[in-house]
Amino acid sequence: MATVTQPMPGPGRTPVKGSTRVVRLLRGIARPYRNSHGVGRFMLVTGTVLVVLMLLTAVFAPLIATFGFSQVAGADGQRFMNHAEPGAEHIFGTTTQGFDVFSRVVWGARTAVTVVLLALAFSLFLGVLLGLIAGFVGRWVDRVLVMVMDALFALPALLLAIVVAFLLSEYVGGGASTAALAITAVYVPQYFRVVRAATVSAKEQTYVEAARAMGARPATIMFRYLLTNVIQSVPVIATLNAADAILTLAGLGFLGYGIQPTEAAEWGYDLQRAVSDTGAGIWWTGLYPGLAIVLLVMGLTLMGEGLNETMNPAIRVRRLIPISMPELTAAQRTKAAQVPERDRPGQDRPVDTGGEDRNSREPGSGETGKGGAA
Amino acid sequence: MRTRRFRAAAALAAAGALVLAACGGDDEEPADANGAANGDDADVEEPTSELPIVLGTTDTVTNVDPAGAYDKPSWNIAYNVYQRLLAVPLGETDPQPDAAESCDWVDDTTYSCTLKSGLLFSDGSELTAENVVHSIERQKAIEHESGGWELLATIESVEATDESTVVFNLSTADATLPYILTTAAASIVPMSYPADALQPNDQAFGSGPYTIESFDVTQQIQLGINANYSGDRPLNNSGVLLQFYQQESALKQAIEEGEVMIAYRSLSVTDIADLEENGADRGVNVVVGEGTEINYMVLQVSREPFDEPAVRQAIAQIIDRDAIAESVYRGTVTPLYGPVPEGVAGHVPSFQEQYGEPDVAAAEQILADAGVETPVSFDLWWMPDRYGAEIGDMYGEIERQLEDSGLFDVTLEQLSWGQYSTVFSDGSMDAFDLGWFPDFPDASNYIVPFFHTENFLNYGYSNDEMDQLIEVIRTDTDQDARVAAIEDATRIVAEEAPIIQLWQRDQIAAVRDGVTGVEETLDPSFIFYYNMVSGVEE
Amino acid sequence: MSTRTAGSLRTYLITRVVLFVPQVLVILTIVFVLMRVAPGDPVTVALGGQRSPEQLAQLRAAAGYDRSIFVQYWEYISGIVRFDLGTTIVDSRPVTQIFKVNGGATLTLTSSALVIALLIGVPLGLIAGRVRDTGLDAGLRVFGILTYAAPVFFLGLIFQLVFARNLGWLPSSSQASPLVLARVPSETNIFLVDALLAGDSAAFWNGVQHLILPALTLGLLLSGVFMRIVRINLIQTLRSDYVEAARARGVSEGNVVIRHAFRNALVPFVTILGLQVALLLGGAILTEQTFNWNGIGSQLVRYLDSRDYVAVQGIITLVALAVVTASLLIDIINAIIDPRVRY
Amino acid sequence: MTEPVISVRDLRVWYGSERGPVRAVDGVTFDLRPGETLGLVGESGCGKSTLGRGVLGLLPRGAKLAGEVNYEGRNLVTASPKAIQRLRGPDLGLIFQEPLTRLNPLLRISDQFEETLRTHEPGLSKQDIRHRSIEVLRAMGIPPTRYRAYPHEFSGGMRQRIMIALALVLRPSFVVADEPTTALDVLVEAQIIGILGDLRRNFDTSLLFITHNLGIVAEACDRVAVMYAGRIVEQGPVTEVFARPQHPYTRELLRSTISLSTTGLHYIPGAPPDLIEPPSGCRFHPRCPSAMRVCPEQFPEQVEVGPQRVECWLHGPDELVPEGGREPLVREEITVADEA
Repeated sequence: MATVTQPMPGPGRTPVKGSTRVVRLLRGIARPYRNSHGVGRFMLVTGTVLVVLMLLTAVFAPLIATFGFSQVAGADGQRFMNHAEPGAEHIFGTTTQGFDVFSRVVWGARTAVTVVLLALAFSLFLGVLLGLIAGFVGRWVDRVLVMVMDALFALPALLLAIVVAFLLSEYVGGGASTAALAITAVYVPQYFRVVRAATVSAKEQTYVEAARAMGARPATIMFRYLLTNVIQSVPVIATLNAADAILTLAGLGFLGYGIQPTEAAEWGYDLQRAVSDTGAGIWWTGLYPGLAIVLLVMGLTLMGEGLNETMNPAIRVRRLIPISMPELTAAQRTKAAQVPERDRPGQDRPVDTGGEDRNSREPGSGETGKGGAA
Repeated sequence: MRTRRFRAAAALAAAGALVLAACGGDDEEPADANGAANGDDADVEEPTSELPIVLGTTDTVTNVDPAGAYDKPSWNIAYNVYQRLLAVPLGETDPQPDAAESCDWVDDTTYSCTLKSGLLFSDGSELTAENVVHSIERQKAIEHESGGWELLATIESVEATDESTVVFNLSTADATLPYILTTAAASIVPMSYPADALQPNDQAFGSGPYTIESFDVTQQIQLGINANYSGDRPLNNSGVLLQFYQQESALKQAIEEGEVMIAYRSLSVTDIADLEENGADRGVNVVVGEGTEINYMVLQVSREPFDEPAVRQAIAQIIDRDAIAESVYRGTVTPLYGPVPEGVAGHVPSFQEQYGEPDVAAAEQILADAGVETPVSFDLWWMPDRYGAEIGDMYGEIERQLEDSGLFDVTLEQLSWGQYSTVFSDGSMDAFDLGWFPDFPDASNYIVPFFHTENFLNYGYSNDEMDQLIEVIRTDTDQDARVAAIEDATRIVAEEAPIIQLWQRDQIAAVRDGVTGVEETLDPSFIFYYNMVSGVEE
Repeated sequence: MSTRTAGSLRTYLITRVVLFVPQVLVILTIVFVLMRVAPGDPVTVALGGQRSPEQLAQLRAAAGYDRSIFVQYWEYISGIVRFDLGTTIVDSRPVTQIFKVNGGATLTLTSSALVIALLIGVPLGLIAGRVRDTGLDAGLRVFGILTYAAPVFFLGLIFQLVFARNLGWLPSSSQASPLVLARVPSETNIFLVDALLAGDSAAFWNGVQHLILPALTLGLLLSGVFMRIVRINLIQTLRSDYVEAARARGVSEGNVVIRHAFRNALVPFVTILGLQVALLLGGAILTEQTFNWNGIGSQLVRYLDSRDYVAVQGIITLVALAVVTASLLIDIINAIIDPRVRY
Repeated sequence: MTEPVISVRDLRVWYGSERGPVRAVDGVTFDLRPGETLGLVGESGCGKSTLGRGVLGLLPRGAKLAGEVNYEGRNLVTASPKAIQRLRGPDLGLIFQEPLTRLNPLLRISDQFEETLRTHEPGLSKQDIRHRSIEVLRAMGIPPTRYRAYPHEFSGGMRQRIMIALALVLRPSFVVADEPTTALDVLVEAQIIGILGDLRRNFDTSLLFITHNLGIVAEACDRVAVMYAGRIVEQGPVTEVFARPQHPYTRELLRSTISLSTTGLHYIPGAPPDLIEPPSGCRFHPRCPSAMRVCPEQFPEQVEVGPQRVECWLHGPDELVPEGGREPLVREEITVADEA
C-alpha cells in the first residue's frame, strides 16, 4: 500500500565514474538535510553548525588562537599576569598559570577533535573487525566475543575509561593517543553489536544464497550488503558516541587521568584547575572551557538526534505537505441523478484531518516497518 | 561511654550553645580527668567551655599503628595519640624528654632512657619499659610495607633492664638516634598490640593526649580526650574532628561555610591568595608557620651531560627561584638556596653565596671555560600527581628559563608517581624532580640521604670529603661540631651542584575567627599538636 | 491455562538467573585481565621507590604475586565467592570494608539522583513525546540535551557557585556538617538512615540539605537521558497498532494517551533502565569528586591516585557486580510488570 | 428499499508527499443498507484500506478528506473529531487486518472490554460489563474462563475473534472489516467469515468487507465494489459482477484468481499505477487489454450496465466518445518502462 514507488538501485545501472561518485557522496551527505524538517531539521542544522564551527576552530587553531596553549609571556617577553581579567589583550582572561584562556579553549578544541576522531577510528576498526569475525565465524568465537562485549558494555563507561587510561599511562604516558585508546575501550562494543548483527543477517539473506548458487562470490555480495547496512546506522551512532566521548575525555581530564597539561590544552583539565578559581570569584577560567564542552557535546547530540530522526524509520516523522485539492471534474463526480437527496454543491470542501489523529504512520498501517528502539 | 561523651560535646557545638573558650589552660589537668570512673553522670560533668575542634584536610591517613605508617598525616595522628620517649618541643630544635624522664648516651652505640613513672594508656594499663621494647621490636618484626621501620635500622636491640629503664644497642654510632626516637616510628604502643600484625585503626589507643573515638579515613576521624593522659602538653579543647576532603577547593568552601574551623593541608595557591585577600570578610584567616618541606631537582651525575660539573653549575647559575616562587607559586613557597631549609639549624643559603643573582652571561662563561658545547640537551622528568598541580607549571617555567638562555635544550617528560618511584633511582633519567618532608627537624635529614656515596637516589654522586663530613654529622654527639659539618657540606653541595634545591614551603593553615593556637603548632617539626588549638567560632 | 503465565515467568526467571553466573564470570575475568596487563605487580607499583628490591620481592611473595597467573586468577575468583577481595595496600582495609563504609554514601547519592531523574525525565519525556514537533517539544528536547551535554563537574561547579557560595542557601560539600556527622552513630553507614534511627531530625535535615546539590547535579544529567528514551518510546507507542485500535473503538484521546501510550511506553524504558545503572555509577564518580562525597567513586579515585591496584581491582569488581545484579533485578521487575516476557 | 445506513459520496482522501499529493482515494461513491455486506476488492495499493479508514475518519495527520460520508443525517467528513470519536464504537466499528498487534499487550482482555464499554456507556455496572463482554466473547467462541487473560496468551485466530468481539460488544450498525482474515489460516478464516455472517443476520449490521480474496467475497458478500487506483471502477451484486464482469479490470482480476479449474497462472501485466501522477483518462488504460484511443484522453463516465455500475469507455455513453475513439490504443513498450 506504499504509494511512492522509487526506482530501486540495482545492478543494471551504469557504472559510476569518479566524479559521479563524489557527487553521490555529497548527495548522500546532503540527503538527511534535505529530508529533514521541523524540529528534526532545526536540531540537525543547529548541531551541524556547532560541530562545523568547532571543527574549523580545531583545524585553524594556530591561526585563531592568539597565543600558544602553554605560553605565559607575550612576544615582547613580558609575562602575562596570573588570573588577568578578560580584557583587550586576553579576551577570556588568563589562568592561574598565566595561560591565555581563549587560546587554551581554542587549542582544546583541537585536542578534543583529535582524540575523538582517533577514538572513533580505533573503535570503528576494532568493532568492525571483531563484529565481522564474530558474525562470520560464529560458534564459540561468536559466543565468547558477544559475552566479552556485553560485559564491557555493562561496566560504567567512565570507570572503564579511567582504568584503561590509568593502566596505559603507566606504559606510554598521558598523551592524546592514551586518552583515545581509553575512550576506544568504551565504544568498541557498540560498533561490534551493529556489525555483528548486520553480518549475521547478511549471512541469512536469501540472495546471498542465491548468489552462491549462481557461482558469484558471496563475500562480495555480503560485503556490499554489510556496507549499506552498517553505513546507515554508523553516522547516528558515531555522532552520539562522539558527544559521549567528549564528555568522557573531559571527565578523564577532570580526574587527572587524561591528557597531561604539558602535552596539550584539554578542557576537562582546565576545568579542574579552575575549580579553585571559581571559589575565589575568578569565573573566566572555568566558564569558557565548560561552555566549550557544552557547545560541542550539544552540537554533536543535536546532530545525532537530528540524523536519527531522519534516518531511523521507527521514529521518522513524515513531513506534512500542504495539499491543494481541486474540485472534482464533472466526469469524476458522481452524477446528480444517481445521488440521493443530500448532495449539494460545496459539500465536498476538503477537510484537513489531523487535529485529533496524530498517528503519523502511513496509510494501511500494517506495512510500515517497525523499527527497534533508537 | 567515650563515644557518648564526645557526641554530647559535638551536639553542643552544633546546636550553637556557644561559650567562647577561655583559651590558655596551661598545664591544667583535663576537667574530667577522673570522669571515666564516674560513669553515668559524665554527661552532666562535661566541660562546656571546650568544644571539639573541627579540622578539615585533604590528607590521606593510612594507619594509626606506628608499625604501619610512614606518612605525615598518619604520623600526625600518632603524635597526638601516642607518647614517644623524646619529643622536640614546639619552637625548639632539640629533642627533650616526653615519656622519658631522661635519656643519655652510655657510649657511642648504647643509649639509655629512664621512663617517667605513672604513665597510663587510655585503657588504664601502665606504660613501662616493656612497652618501649615491644614497640620497637614489633616495628622491626612486622616490616610493614607502609611502615617506617627503616628509620630504626641502626637499633640492633632494645632491652628493658628494669621496669622504667630501656637500653638501645646500636649497630653503629648514630648521633641522630634521639631524633629518631622523636618520630612517630618510635611511638610507644600498648602490650596488647600484636607483635606480628597491625592493630586495627579503630582499636588503636595510646598514652598520648587523645584517643580514637571513631575512625573512617574516608570521611571523619574523631579524637576524644585521653582521661589518663598525664604528660606535659596542655589540653585546650575537648576533642578533635578530622574531616577529610578530596579536593582542595572543597576544603576551602568548607572553611568559608564554617563547616570546619581549621583547614590544614592543603589549600591551592589560588585558594590561599583568595583567603589572604578576602578571607577576613568570611571570617577566615590564613596562618603561616615555618615549614620545612622542600622540592629539588636531581641531576644524573653519573653520566653525560651532568658528569661535567660546569653543566650543573651553569644550571644553578641560570635558575631564577624568585620567578618560580612568585609567578608559579605566588609567594606560597620560599626560594631555597641550599640543601637545609631555613628554620633548621645548619641552614646556609649556599647557592646564593656561590652564584648570586641568576646570570645567563656567567653561566655562558662557566660553560665556555669548561669547553662545553652548547646548547646542552637533556630530559627533565617530573610527576604530576605527587606534590601538587603547580609542579607542572614550575617545570614549564624552568624549561623556559633554561631554553631562553640559549644554553640548554630541555625536553620535559612526565611519569605518574607509581612508575616514577620505581625508576628514578635506576639512573635512566637525565634530571628529575623530587620533594622531601623531613622525618625529624634535624639538618642531617637533609644531607645524609642525599649526598653520601650510598644515597637513596643512586645518582652517582660521590665525594670523599662529603662522606667524611657525613660521618661527623651522623656520629658526633657534639651538636656544634655537627652543625659546622653540616654547613661545610652545604657549601660543597652548592659548589658541585649535584642537586639543585628549588623551594621550601611554609605550612599554611586557614582558621576561622576565634580559633587560636594554630600558629604555635606550625613549627619546623611538622607536627600539628591538636591540643594546642582552642576556640569556637562565634 | 492460567498457570501458563506463572510457569513461563518462573522459567524465565530461572533462565535469567542461570545466565547471570557466566555473565558475572566473564566480567570478573575481564577485570582480572585488565588489572594484570598493568605494568608491574600491585606491590611494586604502590611501594616502588620506597623499598629496596629485596624487600619488594619479599612483599610480593607475601602477597602472592610471584605465583602463576592461573593460581592468582583462581585465588581472585574463589576470593570473590567467599566475599573476600583482599586488603588494600596503602591503608590495609579489607576491600569489602570500603563498600560497607562508603557504599551507603554512593547508594544515597545514586538513588536520590535516580528519583530526581525519574521525576523530571519521565514526565517531560511523556509531554515532549505527546506534543512532538511543536515548540514545546523542541524546548524540552534542548533542555534534555543541555543537561546531558553539561559535564557533571561543570554543572556541579555552577550549582556550588550559585547556591552555596553566592546565595548561601545550601552547603556545597560532604554528606553532612562534620559535627553532625560526628554525633550520629553509624549503624547502617547510610547517613540519612542513621540520623532517623538516632531520632535526630536536625541531623536528618542537615543531611538532606547536603544531599540536594549533588543529587540534583547527577539527577539532571540522567533526566535528560531518561527524557530522550521516554519520548522516543512514547512516539513509537503512539503509532502502534493497538493505539490505533483503541481510537477505532472510540476510546477518548486522554485515555488513549494515558492508559495505552504512556503505560506501554514505560515498559521498554524499565528495560533500558538497567543499562542506565552504569551511567549512573559513572556519573557518581564525578559527582562524588565534585561534592566531596565520600562514596565508592571518590574512594576509587583515591586508591587510583595512590596506585593501590588491590583496592582498584576490588572496587571495579564490586561495581561490575553491582551493575550486573542491578540489571538482573530490573529484568526480573520487567518480567513481572510485562506479561509478555517469556522464553 | 430501506434507507442506506451509510452513504458515501465523492469521497477523496489525499496524502501529502515530497512529489505531490498521493490520491489514495479519489472520488468514491457507494451506499450500504442495513444488514448488507459490501465487498471491496482490488490490488494492494489501490486505496482500499484508506477508504475504509477514511469513512471512519481515522486518518493520519496531514491527510485531506473531501466529499461526504453520510451517517444518520450527518456528514462525518465535516463533523467534529469529538463527535466522530463518540460514534466510533457504538455506531461505527473497525476490524483490523493484523490481530496480533492490535490488542494492548499490557491490559487484560477484561480491561480492554471495560474500557470500551465504559467509554460509551458510562452508567454500566461492573457486573453488566462483565456479563455483556462474556456474552459476546462466548458468541465468538472464547470461553469465559479466559476473560481475565492477557492478549499474548491467545492464538492469532482467537485474538482476531477477541478484536471482533471488542468491535461488536457495542453493536455498531456499520462495521469496516479490513482484511480481517488475511493473517489467519484457512480454518480460522472460515470461522471468522461465519461469525461475520451471523452478525449480519442477527443484528442487521452493515459490513464493508475489504479483502483481496475474491473467494471470500463470493461467499460472504451481497455486493462487491472493485477498486482501482483510488476509484471504484465497478460495483454491483456479487453474483452479477462475478458472472458478468463489465470492466476489463474486474475481468482480469477474476482471471488472476486461482481456482480448481485454473490451468495456468494469469496476472495483470504492469504494476498498480502511481497515485501521485495517475495515468490520464481511465487510470487502467496502460494495463488494459481492450484499451481504446479515448481511454487515455478522457475520464470515463459512470454508466449503469444491468445491476452494475461501471466506469469504462467500453460501456461509455457513445455520444461522449470522440471521433475514432473506439480504435484500439497503440502503445509503446509501456509495461517494460513500468517495470524498470
